[in-house]
Amino acid sequence: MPETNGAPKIGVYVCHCGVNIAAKVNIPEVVEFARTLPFVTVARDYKFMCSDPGQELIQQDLREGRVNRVVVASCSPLMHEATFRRATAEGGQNPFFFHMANIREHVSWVTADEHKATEKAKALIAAAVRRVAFHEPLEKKRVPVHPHVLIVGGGIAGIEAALKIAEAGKKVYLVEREPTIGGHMAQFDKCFPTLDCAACILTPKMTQVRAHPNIKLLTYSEVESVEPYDLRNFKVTIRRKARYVNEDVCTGCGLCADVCPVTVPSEFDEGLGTRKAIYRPFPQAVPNVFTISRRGTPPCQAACSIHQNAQGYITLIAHGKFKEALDVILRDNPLPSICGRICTHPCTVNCTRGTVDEPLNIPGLKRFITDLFPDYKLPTPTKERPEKIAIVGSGPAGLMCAYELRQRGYKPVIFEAQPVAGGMLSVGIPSFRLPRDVITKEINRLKEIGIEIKTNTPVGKAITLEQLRQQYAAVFIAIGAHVERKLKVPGEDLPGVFGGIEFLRRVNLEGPFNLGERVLVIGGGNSAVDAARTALRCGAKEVTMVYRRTRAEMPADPKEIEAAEEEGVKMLFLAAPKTILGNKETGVTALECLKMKLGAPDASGRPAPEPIPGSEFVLSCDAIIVTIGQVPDIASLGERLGLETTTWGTFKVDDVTLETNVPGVFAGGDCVTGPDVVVNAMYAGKKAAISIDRYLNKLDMRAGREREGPYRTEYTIDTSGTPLQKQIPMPAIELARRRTFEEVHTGYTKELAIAEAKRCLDCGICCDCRLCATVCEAKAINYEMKDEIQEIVVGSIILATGFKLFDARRIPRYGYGKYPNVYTALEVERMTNSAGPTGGEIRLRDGRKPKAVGIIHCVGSRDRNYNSYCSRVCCLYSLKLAHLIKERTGAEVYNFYIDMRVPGKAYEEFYDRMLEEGIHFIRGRVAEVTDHAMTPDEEGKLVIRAEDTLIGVIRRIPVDMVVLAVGLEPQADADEVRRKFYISCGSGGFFLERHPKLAPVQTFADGIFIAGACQGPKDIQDTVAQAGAAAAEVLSLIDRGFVELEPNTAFIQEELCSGCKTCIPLCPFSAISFNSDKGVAAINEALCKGCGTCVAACPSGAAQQHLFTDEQIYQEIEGVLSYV
Amino acid sequence: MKEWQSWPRFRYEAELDLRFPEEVASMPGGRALFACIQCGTCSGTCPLGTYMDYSPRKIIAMTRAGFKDEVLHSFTIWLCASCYACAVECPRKIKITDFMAELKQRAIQEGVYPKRFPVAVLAREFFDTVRKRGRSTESRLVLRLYAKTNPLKIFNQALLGLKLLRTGRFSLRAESVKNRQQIDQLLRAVDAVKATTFVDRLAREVHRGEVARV
Amino acid sequence: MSEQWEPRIVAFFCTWCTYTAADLAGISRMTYAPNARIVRLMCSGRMDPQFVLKAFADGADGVLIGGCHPGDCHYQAGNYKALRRYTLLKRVLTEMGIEPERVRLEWISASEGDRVQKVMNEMVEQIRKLGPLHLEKAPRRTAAAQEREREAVGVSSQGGAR
Amino acid sequence: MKYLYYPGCSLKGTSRGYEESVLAAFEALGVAVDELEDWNCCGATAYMAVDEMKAFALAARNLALAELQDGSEHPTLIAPCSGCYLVLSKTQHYLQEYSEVSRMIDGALQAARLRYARTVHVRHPLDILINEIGVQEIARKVRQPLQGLKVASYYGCQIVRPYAAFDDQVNPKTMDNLMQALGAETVDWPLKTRCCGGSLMGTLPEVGVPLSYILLKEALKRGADVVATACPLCQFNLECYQDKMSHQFKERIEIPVVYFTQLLGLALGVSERRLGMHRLLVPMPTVRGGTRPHA
Repeated sequence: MPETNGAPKIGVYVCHCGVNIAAKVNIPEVVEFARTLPFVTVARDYKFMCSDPGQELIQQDLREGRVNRVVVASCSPLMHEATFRRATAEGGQNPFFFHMANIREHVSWVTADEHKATEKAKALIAAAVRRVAFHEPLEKKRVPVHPHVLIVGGGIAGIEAALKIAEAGKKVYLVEREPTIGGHMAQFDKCFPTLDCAACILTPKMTQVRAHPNIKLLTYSEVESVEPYDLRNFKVTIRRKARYVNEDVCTGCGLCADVCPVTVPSEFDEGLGTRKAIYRPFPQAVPNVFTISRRGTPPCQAACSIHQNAQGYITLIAHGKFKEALDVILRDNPLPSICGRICTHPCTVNCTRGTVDEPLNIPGLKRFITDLFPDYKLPTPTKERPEKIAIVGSGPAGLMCAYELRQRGYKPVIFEAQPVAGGMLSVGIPSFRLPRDVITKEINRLKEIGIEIKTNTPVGKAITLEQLRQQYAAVFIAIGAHVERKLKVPGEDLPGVFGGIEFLRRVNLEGPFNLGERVLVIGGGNSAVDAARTALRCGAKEVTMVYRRTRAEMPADPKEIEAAEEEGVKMLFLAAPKTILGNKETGVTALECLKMKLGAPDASGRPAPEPIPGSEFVLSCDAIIVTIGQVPDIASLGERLGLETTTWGTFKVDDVTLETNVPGVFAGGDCVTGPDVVVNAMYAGKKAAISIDRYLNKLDMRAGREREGPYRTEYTIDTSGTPLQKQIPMPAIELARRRTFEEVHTGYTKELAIAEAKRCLDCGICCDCRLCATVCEAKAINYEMKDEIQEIVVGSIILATGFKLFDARRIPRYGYGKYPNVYTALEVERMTNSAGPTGGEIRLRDGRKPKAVGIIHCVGSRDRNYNSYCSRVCCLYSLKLAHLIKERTGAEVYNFYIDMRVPGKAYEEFYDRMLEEGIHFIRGRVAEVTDHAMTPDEEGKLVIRAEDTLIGVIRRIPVDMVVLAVGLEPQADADEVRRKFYISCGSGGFFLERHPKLAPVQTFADGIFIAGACQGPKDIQDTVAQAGAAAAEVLSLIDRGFVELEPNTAFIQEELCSGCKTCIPLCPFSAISFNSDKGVAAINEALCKGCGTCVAACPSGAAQQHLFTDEQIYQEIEGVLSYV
Repeated sequence: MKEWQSWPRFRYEAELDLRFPEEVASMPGGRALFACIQCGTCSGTCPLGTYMDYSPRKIIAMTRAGFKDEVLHSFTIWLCASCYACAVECPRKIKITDFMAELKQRAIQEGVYPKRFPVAVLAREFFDTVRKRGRSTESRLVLRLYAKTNPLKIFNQALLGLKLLRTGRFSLRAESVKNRQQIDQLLRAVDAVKATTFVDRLAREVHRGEVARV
Repeated sequence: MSEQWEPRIVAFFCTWCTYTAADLAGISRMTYAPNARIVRLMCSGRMDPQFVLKAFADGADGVLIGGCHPGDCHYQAGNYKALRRYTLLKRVLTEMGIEPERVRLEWISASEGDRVQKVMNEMVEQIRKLGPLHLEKAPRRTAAAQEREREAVGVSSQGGAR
Repeated sequence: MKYLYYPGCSLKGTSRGYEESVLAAFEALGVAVDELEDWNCCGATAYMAVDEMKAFALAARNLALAELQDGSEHPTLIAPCSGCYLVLSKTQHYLQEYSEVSRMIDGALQAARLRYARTVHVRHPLDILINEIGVQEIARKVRQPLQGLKVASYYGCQIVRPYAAFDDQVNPKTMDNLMQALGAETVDWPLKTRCCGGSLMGTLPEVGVPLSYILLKEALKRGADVVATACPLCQFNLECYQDKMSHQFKERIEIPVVYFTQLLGLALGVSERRLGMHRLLVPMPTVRGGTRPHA
């Protein structure tokens, strides 16, 4: 039984609200009706109940005991509930013995019929009367307001509010996502209507913000989350994005930007100018420090198994910084002149440019650098360690491992069975692709930094694995895969049948020999292509490759296949060898083949070739080279320490560490993976070196190694509008000369290399060349910087996140993005600025001065296809630009408007002035901007077509420049942001204020305020005024020090609770716990926010909500339905 | 050119039909008419705007104001080629093309279409053929159009006709659906529901040969 | 039913979104059918299915429930809870022989005054189509309810204070 | 995927070449199409002007027949004529949007013992080519690339406005992409969706002829060798009145105006005869055998 204040004596007070209610609702009838309701002792009406005399009516009735509960039928409770509760309290009753019936917003303003409005009002009053009889006295809880303030957005609104609050002695955090504060206003040249310089009035405020002891400025930062700290205050998590420049150390000298090779369009100059990857948006930026734009590892580098920084050296080549490019290359790769020639270049395969026209020739550029500096040196180790490490095999895996270990100070020793080092590089790749001296030089460089290579030293014969394991700190086995796979067809052992690798090894080590006139090469891989091209160079007249699938399935590099065909190699697809014909004396004479067809995909994902029965045919030939794959020669190692192998005849190793089942023994490269490409062997060598280093230092070998191999970049690049320019072919010797072992490609010249490098799209923006770090005297640059998370507690938040401009590309009729001389207003604004991209000159793209300019109003505004609202500032800024254009160029300026909207102090006068300056005003929305000329004087111009609605004719006006007065839109992430801050967006997508007139900077979330254009389009004047208003709201909150909370929390009637726990998981604020002593649920009122979800779910009715008990709502339902 | 004296000095409100805008707006989606802000995009976009006596913008303004006579007598509505350029550009999403079609229908209903304007004749000839046969045959349609408007014009186009005949593009065989009865049932049903009589009036006029009088 | 039958609708609106939207509809003077009576709740999560049954029992022909859009709930997820109960409720109503179309759940944000207008009008049309709700035992106002009411305020049926 | 094909009256008359080339090109691409049985006039723009509701009824009969004939869940009806495409699409739209139209048409259909369940998807051949078959697939099947041919792609008004969703309404690109896939060059021509004059050419030639003239003059100025169209009326207006334009504007206007499907067929290696090329009044210079127009 609720505590009551005696038998209910209810007073009903019906408000006329002037005529707002009285004009629709028959008030005397309603009052008469109210008198008939149970417990109603008094029913009155008054013109304005919210006025002092109105409130006095209530208080008097209360004081004089006529009434002990109050119902006011007037406007929305969201408007005046607080007012009348206060009146009830002042009349001597608990303020919650009050209820309101909303007969204005919900009745008189929305109902056409007077009778029906009156009936509806009666129903709502009846409900309120029944409900208030069940009200109980409640106490409001006070919660302290934390005195710190968060302001989000550092435009003029945020700056103004921050300064106001800081001046009052309160602590402010100002968070801005860009590297500087200033917002859009910093981009403006002049401000209407006074035409004063924007920078002159803004920059002093910006520096004040920086200098103010009460303002903590967090630029390049974003609010990650806002959570309740307690019932009223907020815990805010802020991400401080890594700017890769230490803000406290950077002096803003700008030397870094001078050397930075990456140029990108400047956001601050709206893309009309450029900036560097390390940049400061504009010279007066606050804080005056630099930031590096890093989008992340570019796709080329990510795809590379050893993560060679391709974008870095490409960018440097494009700028002619060749020596620096070499340094970048050598950072990751000790074999660049080899990779530059024969790498299968996953970088190029994944190059973003490939989606536009053709990818860059990345290895070709690397080769260019290594050719340019034939005597470059590898970096020498900076420390020495005593441990010696044995490496079996001197192929790319072994060499890479040795290099990586040497750089860490170890002393690697390589054991090589062959007379030359290099493994498959030396024996398996023909010299016309990879000249021998290139390999020799690379190996000598490795020797120079202290790597020992013992050739002619087969492990298993000259020394055993066991001995290596005992004598060395660790062992890395990288013996490659050199044993030829057999066709397993009759006649394979006839003279004149060669294994591909056997053939290549013989030519490489002993020189070319005669094979006969007609040679067949069986297989479709890179080695098969190499063998075919080598066979040609051995004097064969006709070389045919026989492959059992089709060109599309050939694993060889398409460029290599193309080169082979160019040289005269023939291709025979869908044919598989059946029998090799010939005898011991004649040797091989012919090959019998079967025709194949493609079937369902096999395990490799390629269609499986299926033989066509009875389709045999014979190819005559003098020699056959079988190149269908290789396996490791594990047997050559002799005893194997019990190393485990797979059914494929390869070593079994741990995928992450490359360690074998024997501790301290690692294996990698082709002997683990089967035949694979060079860069993957190098990757294995590097991986093994990292593992060995960790093994010897007794560190976790597995931790943090996810990104060692190739991966795909997460981001995508917008390549739209990139002009097409195909890959520059690398010069090669003429075809006729391709019968010797002379290297086919001669490499790029400087000019060609620069031109090719300039095709790079700068995917990662910063190319990680690190030149900036070399010039920074303050040592402010830190590439390892990571985003930081900071948590703060605040009591109030002001959102001043501003706007974004309408994207004019969305209206193709206006030709933005198609015709170069169609500009947005902000672009022209930047041009008019003397610090802007044109130094204050208004110029067409080709540098000419415009003679006629058309300004099109309402672009994207007042248009139901885009934004139906008026953007409010465009008319005025168009007038301003019209004036500036006319002043600077003397051009005829035409304004095309729908309606001129210039309300505001001194705005109409500004319009008058423009009219008098002779600017043309044409009332009519532009239909089209076109380069379709219909008369000679329209040739070469942009023609604006519009109806001049005041004259009533359709006009075609040729102009040189079109300026689009684009409207203002909510920020792209406005919806995400407003969710984060628990507020709403209005119909245009701007943040919604609590009341359009009376609470323009408040929101429905307590303690969160909005200011400036994030609330709706507005000019600087109104923005500053709102910022002040928001600051005042915040200060009044802080100075009062507390807020009172609506006592609508939930509570448990313990005697009814069955302990079913249904409510506990429903509470979003974890306010409900289970009291196991009593076996009932318990609600922590300090956490309850009063949604009532638990109440609705409680099966026994034990959970109830103050102000919204089941009974109160039942009464309200009965009330609205029982009468009328 | 009209004599200047004949220009009316005032348009008296009493001469206007204030129900007209509401009637026109009763077409599907027609309420958008009242959203017009007279920006002139439609007129500027219209490829035929320069040939019109009133621009599409004016037609909308005049409809809203109740200038029924002027609107229904205007050439503008007959010049609309239904290219929909205005409709997709209209910032108020007014279906201007459909609005013009509505005005054409009303003009025919009121019998105020310009008699020498073959646009209306073509529409009606077309209507007639399809009603009877379910399909139209362009060649016959064209011949009937000329026969009913300006028989002499045929000679202007004789050469073109010959060329078309030679290339097999001018077949005089009348196309028809098989199930003519179904077409009849279908169109009758619309008539029955719609309970509009203008089609009959039209049929009568065609019958009386009124349209042939140029 | 008399020929002047008008659908009677009870609308339960959450205070943060839909109730505010209804206020906005008023401020914007959007007229709509007057049949619905709005009961304000803090959250659509407070919506107890019993309220709906109670409304039908007391003579409502339709019930409208309004909450914030998914993801917008002032209390994080009350509207999802409402949705879950609503789905169940419709099943229960079907079993009771009440057309489930008599209940409608709508997400209307604080800025969508026009949606309030549209939904209110649609709802009235919908109920008009369905006709009045005839519950076999649908007492306008039960004696028990009257008794309960008096007891709760501490007044006996004889009218004297307890 | 099998498609239903709605020819419409024009494709059986003045624009027989369009029908011939659509069918031949689809066949060359291995796409099966069946003509809608006993189709009737779509309702046409001219009919709309006299009685919109009857136009909807006529269109709805075709849609209902399509459901009957196809039987699949969502029959696709290909309408090559812009006018038919527009009217059929518009009918779909009105049946969805406006209940009064929907009610009336259902009633009329019922009287004719028909029923339409709103399942048909009306599409233009260009839409099918680009979005179903794909330019890459088409490029792969090209046997005679239109090397060196400069095409002005003319979309006209009604295939991109206002109900089509397969391309931009102001600056469509699908036909240009198709032409490029065939090896042709496309000219940048700002008038590609501007009205050719439509039926005004017949009724008010003093208005129609200048409209078509503006289009062709600009196409010639921008170096086009040929105009590709997707509409019977556009093709007729732009081709058949060239003599008249030349006479009226004292300027030689001569440029072949073909259906885009004719160019597609040529590139796919279909014979000129099967594509109806012999029906052109302004013949197309041969692109076969290395002879290039204007070369």
